[in-house]
Amino acid sequence: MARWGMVIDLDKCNGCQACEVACRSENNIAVGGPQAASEHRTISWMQVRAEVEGEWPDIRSRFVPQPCMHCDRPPCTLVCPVQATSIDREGIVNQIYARCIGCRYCANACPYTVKFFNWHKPDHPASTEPGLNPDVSVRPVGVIEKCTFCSHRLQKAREMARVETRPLREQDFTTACADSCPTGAIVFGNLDDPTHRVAELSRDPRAFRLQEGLGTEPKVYYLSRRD
Amino acid sequence: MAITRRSFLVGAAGAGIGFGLGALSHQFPLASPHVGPDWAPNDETFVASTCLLCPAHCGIRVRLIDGRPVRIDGNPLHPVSQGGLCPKGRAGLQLLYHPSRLKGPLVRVGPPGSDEFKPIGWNAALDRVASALSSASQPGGATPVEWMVGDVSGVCGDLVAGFCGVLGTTRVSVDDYRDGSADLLGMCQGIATAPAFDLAGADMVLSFGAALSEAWWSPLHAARARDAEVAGRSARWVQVDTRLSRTAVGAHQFVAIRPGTFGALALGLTYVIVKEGLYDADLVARQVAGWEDWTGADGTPHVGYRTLVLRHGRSDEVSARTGVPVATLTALAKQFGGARRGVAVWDQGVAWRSGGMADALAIHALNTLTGRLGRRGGLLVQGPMPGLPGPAEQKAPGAVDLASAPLTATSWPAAGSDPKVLFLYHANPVASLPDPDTARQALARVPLVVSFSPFFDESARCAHLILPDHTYLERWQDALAPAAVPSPVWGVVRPVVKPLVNTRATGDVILGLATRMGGSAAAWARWKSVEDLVHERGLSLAGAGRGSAFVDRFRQRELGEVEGRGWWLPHGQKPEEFWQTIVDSGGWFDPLIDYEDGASRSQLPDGRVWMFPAEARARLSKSGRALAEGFLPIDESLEARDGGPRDFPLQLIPFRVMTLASGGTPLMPWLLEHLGALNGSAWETWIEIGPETARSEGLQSGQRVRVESSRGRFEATVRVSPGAQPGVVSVPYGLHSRVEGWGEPNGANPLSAVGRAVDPVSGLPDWQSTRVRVVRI
Amino acid sequence: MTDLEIVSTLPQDERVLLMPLVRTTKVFWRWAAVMAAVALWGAVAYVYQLRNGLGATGLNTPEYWGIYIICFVFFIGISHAGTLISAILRVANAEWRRSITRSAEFITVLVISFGAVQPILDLGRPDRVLNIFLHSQPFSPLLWDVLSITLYFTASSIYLYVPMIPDLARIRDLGLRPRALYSFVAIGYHDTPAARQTLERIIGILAVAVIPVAVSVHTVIGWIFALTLKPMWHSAIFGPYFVVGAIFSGIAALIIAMAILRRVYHLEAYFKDVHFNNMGLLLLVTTVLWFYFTFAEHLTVWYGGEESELATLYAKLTGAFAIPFWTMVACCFFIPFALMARRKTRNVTGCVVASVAVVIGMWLERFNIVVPTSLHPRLQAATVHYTPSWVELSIMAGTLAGFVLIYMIATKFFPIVSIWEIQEGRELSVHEVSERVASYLPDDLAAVER
Amino acid sequence: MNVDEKLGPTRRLALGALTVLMAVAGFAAGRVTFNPNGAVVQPIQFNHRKHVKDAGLDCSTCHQYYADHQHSGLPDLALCTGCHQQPMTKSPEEAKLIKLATTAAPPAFRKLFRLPDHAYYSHRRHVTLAGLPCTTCHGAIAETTAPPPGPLVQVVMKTCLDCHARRNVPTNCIACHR
Repeated sequence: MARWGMVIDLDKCNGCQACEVACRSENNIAVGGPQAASEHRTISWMQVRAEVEGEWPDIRSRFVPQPCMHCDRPPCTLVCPVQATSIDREGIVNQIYARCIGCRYCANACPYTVKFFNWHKPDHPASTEPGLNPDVSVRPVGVIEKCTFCSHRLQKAREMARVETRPLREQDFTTACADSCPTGAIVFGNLDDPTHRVAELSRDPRAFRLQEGLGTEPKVYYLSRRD
Repeated sequence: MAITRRSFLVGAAGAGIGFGLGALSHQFPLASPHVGPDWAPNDETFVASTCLLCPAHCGIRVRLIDGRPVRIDGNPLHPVSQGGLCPKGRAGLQLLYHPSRLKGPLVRVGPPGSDEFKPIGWNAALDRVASALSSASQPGGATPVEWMVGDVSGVCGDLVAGFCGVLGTTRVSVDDYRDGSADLLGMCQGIATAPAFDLAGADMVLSFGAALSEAWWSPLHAARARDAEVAGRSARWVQVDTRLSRTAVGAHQFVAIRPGTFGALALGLTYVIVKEGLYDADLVARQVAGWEDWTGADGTPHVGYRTLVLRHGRSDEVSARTGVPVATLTALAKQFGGARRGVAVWDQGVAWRSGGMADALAIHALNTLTGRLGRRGGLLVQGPMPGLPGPAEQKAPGAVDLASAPLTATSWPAAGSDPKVLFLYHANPVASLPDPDTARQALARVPLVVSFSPFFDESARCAHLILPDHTYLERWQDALAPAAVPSPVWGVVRPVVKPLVNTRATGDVILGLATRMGGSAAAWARWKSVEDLVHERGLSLAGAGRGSAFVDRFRQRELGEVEGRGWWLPHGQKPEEFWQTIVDSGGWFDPLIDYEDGASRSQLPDGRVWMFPAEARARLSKSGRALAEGFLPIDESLEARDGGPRDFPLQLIPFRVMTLASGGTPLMPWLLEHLGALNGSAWETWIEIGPETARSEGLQSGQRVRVESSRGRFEATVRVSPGAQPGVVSVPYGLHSRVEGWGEPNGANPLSAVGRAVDPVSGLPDWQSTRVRVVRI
Repeated sequence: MTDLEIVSTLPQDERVLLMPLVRTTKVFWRWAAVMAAVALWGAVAYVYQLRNGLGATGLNTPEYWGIYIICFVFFIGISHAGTLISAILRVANAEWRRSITRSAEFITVLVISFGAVQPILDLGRPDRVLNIFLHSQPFSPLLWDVLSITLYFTASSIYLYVPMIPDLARIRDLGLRPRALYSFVAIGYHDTPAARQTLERIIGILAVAVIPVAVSVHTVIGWIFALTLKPMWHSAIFGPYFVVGAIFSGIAALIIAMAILRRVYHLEAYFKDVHFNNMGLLLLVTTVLWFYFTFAEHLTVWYGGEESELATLYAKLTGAFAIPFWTMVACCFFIPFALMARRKTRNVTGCVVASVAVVIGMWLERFNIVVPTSLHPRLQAATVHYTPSWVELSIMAGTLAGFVLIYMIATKFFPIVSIWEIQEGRELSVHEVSERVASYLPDDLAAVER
Repeated sequence: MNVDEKLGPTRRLALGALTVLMAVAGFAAGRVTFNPNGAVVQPIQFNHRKHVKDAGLDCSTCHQYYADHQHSGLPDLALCTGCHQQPMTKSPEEAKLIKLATTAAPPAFRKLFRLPDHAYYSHRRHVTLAGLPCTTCHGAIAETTAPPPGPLVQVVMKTCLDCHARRNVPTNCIACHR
């Protein structure tokens, strides 16, 4: 059984935000616009956050791209009253938009602030509809949405592998952000398969996870020479 | 039970209310789930093309579902971008599907200043332009036709240039990204092109404010190079900058420096290198002129750069001027001097300033002194492209050269008589000039303004005719890699989707106009279409006997080795097959160029490289600025010029953001949602100030302010950032234009405070010498 | 004979206590109109929110919960006024309870429904609310909450209704209008000693049973917060803390209701100074308890010194939320403590002032629990603010007005003071109490030895 | 109020119940009448039985994508005219078809068995890989002589889950939800 995970090399990330835009394009994330931005309601499943330390001129900083951590012990799934979010056998924390009642309890329970709520009806102007990815549904108003590790790609890849009667290979399934990273900072794969790069990188001495002390066991690892 | 009148009425009322509620229930967005009305086979295909959203011209691979583009990825075969793509390239879809795209050509019906347009047929529109061009051309005199061009890449630039030749006009202004490096190379090395920094081959990159990760010539080239290993270890990148930019965050070391003192720092570094003897004295003696004192042909003694460095580059003085501690300065100089393959890089951040050319010369001298010219990991010159046939190939004497046309922002409208016809191609002067009213008035004076904008932008509103261009995803073109990339790359831009609306490629419009005008013009326009022209160029590459269609990286290395031994393997037997391979893979490139043959070091007659060459000295001494010993710039007090620190206590530094550079961004909401990675700004123009400045000026993050200079003002939102230098206001440039209809940013044009100042020495804009004050609104 | 004439001829207890059912003043209509208008406006605001999504609120990322959840916790807290207090007093045989239990129980039943509706107002998809039952997820505290509130509502309703039956039967027998209503709700009760005995036994069982249910309700609400990993929510103290806070605000709400009823229905003879004095003492005890819990909550956070917890704590103590925080401390502790600790100020006015302060303070307490923590997530710079929108404020005003309106209407149909219990008090209790008090006193040793 | 007096409690209750009933019926009627996704009306009264049972055509003749796509596909009228270029019968529907097919924008057949957007279903996975017969989800569509206004088999989530459980196929939310 696969355990999908991600490794993000912060020493390589230069904050270009290609992953954010690739994710928007892949997952039909609606444009919030200036109004939503001023109200802090922009939805972005992948967020490049900057950590700045020190004072001018002795200042340093790094970019931390943050998708959903897909915790092995996700605090969000436990609190959902309607099973709209759960962790599946391969470790992907999903969100079923048709089930969600929009109570936002999961968003509050998430220590990483990576669950997003559709405060308004997601706006996709009619002329942009042909550009929507048909593999991902357009969310209705009033539900939570989040990074799914591009699980629609997994569905297609697995189907393709079965059509070709072969096992699923490492390159068959990757996320849009990992695909798009120009510096190759984001690597995606099966953490339990020693032949996958993520498995090796997640054991790198530079590896750490966000808020490790909370015991959520995230499956997104970060690499950094800095502590 | 009998139905009484009462029970009937009550029941009917209940039913009526229920019916109403039931009907109304669909009005709420919470109604039943959306069901797709249709089915589609959802067939997935991929098409390779080239991104035209900035001069980097990265390879793209468009994912199509049933022929509709749904995602843009990088083309993994592209030799420069190697499958990478910046966020802007990915957002190109939004340009294609933008709800406010013009649906077809429009003609003005209302009076000037009004926005009243009505649709017009293509033929009628072209007839009108052709007849205006014919009647405007007067025998003997130059045709009073003017072009304003925002994108001169490839065949479209050549078509404009060629058409100008046909029309006999030289009035062309180009809104491009010149940073003065080509000028500098011409003076120092006799090479008429911008340098190609071999970042991937360098073990130390010392960047003087160059926005390598943001708005450099090819940010992807730089991004790949930063993580490349050189001689078994990763290269060291040092960013010297006036603010903690994204490039600075990504560099291994960030050196903070006061604005406008890059040249002084270069001088200081040279001083330490000379004192420590870390330069190649033998090489300098053989190849470099102007280093030691010398006597001119007329017998006048000249001070050499070495003497100047020793006199003016003392570490304590430089440290005091630049704000870089002596220890950092010394360590940096030792690292750079000791690096085997170090290279000093700069861009507009240095050049677009009064005195910028002298700074650039001082930085360039670092490369010269350490023998980095024409060496791997140093300063190369892009290998030559095989000659490409095209509309501009036979240049008439005195014909226009787009490469030397000045920047629109500073010199338009030109003094003198107004043209009779003005073409706006990828240009929006009303939004991009410091003063929109001047631009509007200038446009109003022209009898026929033709805009090729696919959007109803500020300048298109002032035009008489709008002949909307295709987006780059719908048309044919070709695109060369920028000069900053060492190897020549010819990318094919091809329609990945049939035009969505009734637009027409501007290249085809130009050919159509020339045909309509008849005579020599019609003879010049011998191609059926731009596609025909690109095809012809592709076929000529098949005959060049070198290079290859894009191939994967293993094959690239293999080809390089094969070609190195003098072999060339064409793709396919016939030129058409070769062309087809180029189209399918995305373009043509030549992996093997011999850079170390000396041609990229100097092409001057004496084969030497000049430090502070005579022409530069002459230009500097004529500039009227205070200079030390004839040409070394002295840090002028800007305060004195702008009324002193009392009125304008802060210095303004406009900077470029990857997604904002080169315009178009306001049309791509995906990018506006993620504008400032460092401070989370979105959808608005912001100013960055340090906590210290915020305290002294009484400002807080999120406040709206007006930034005022002696020349003008703009409005922005304050972002207090620890990465901003005390006393400096940094502002992103490029969010000034807007098109109504989908997500309108709260943008401002910082140029309105900068004005149209030009550095008299380089002719480049002076953006970094503006003093401002910040007023809360 | 009109209803008014019937009631006017009755003996004192029945005359005074049934008068509101038959005589309605202009002032009542005026207030009812105002409350109805506000409630209607709240309904309009909710329709607006339905059409526009929760974007009509001032909520954002990460401020996912705001006014609705604050009001939810607040209203459910107020609901502890009735059933819990009345049950405790009944179980403790506090004789002074007789005139106040009914009004308290009404508060419970009405406010709990207005409280329970708040999370539904807060849902992004209220049309899918039944999913909670169709696809329940047993680990979700929200599910426990729905269950315990439903149980509490049911129990409280029964607990309100059963002791009201003798009064309803009396009204039916008097023939007051609407007769159908009274004959329906009186379920054929006839006040015989046997019936009365059965009734009292049922009340006794209910009073004991309802106490753990009431405690569970607010414990679970506390757990909704405490079972997340959020700074200053993740705290073991939240269960008991919320229960104490609920009783605290409930007592305050009850005092206010008593004072208003006393004034508008001229019930000075039934809500006497001793009632206010006793309620004031209860308020004093809960004030001190509240302070103890609040202190314990904040001390542990400060002492633990965890980074994100401290950020939230200091936002409350000295930062952006200092004003609501210290207002809360003043309203919940200093004002009620100062007023209730002195016999002199433990009068009607003093109690009302203290109670109004406590109700405001307890609303602010819910605000201080929900908002500062939401705005200080573990990962993200805290530059976000929360300003409730007109929709949220309208709906809050609307629910409050709706509650007051329905309470007002309830006083027009049901006696707000238990008539039979008062009568029983007059007839039996004086004797019973003196016997009981005698049983507390030390026995005569000589008699025992002999 | 004399009427008040006349109505006994039973009748009053009956009246109330009637009103509620009428209101519920009215609500349902209102929802159905104004439903944006109403009954499916096809341009041609296509006779499945005649084509499948009598003419022996394979499903893939018209639903050409079912073997290797998500959707099974619907024929456009141009496909029909492949056989029906000239009238083969005297059927008025056929005449209508030939007339419609020659118009500038011929109308298309509409999807009858529709899934909401948030459900992912692949015919390839179910038909080709798992070998399900069409009738499992589409019922006796092949027996119909005219297009039904609604699906013959109501496929809801429970239908899918039950089928998966019967066949011992894992049920994973994101295998079908997207």
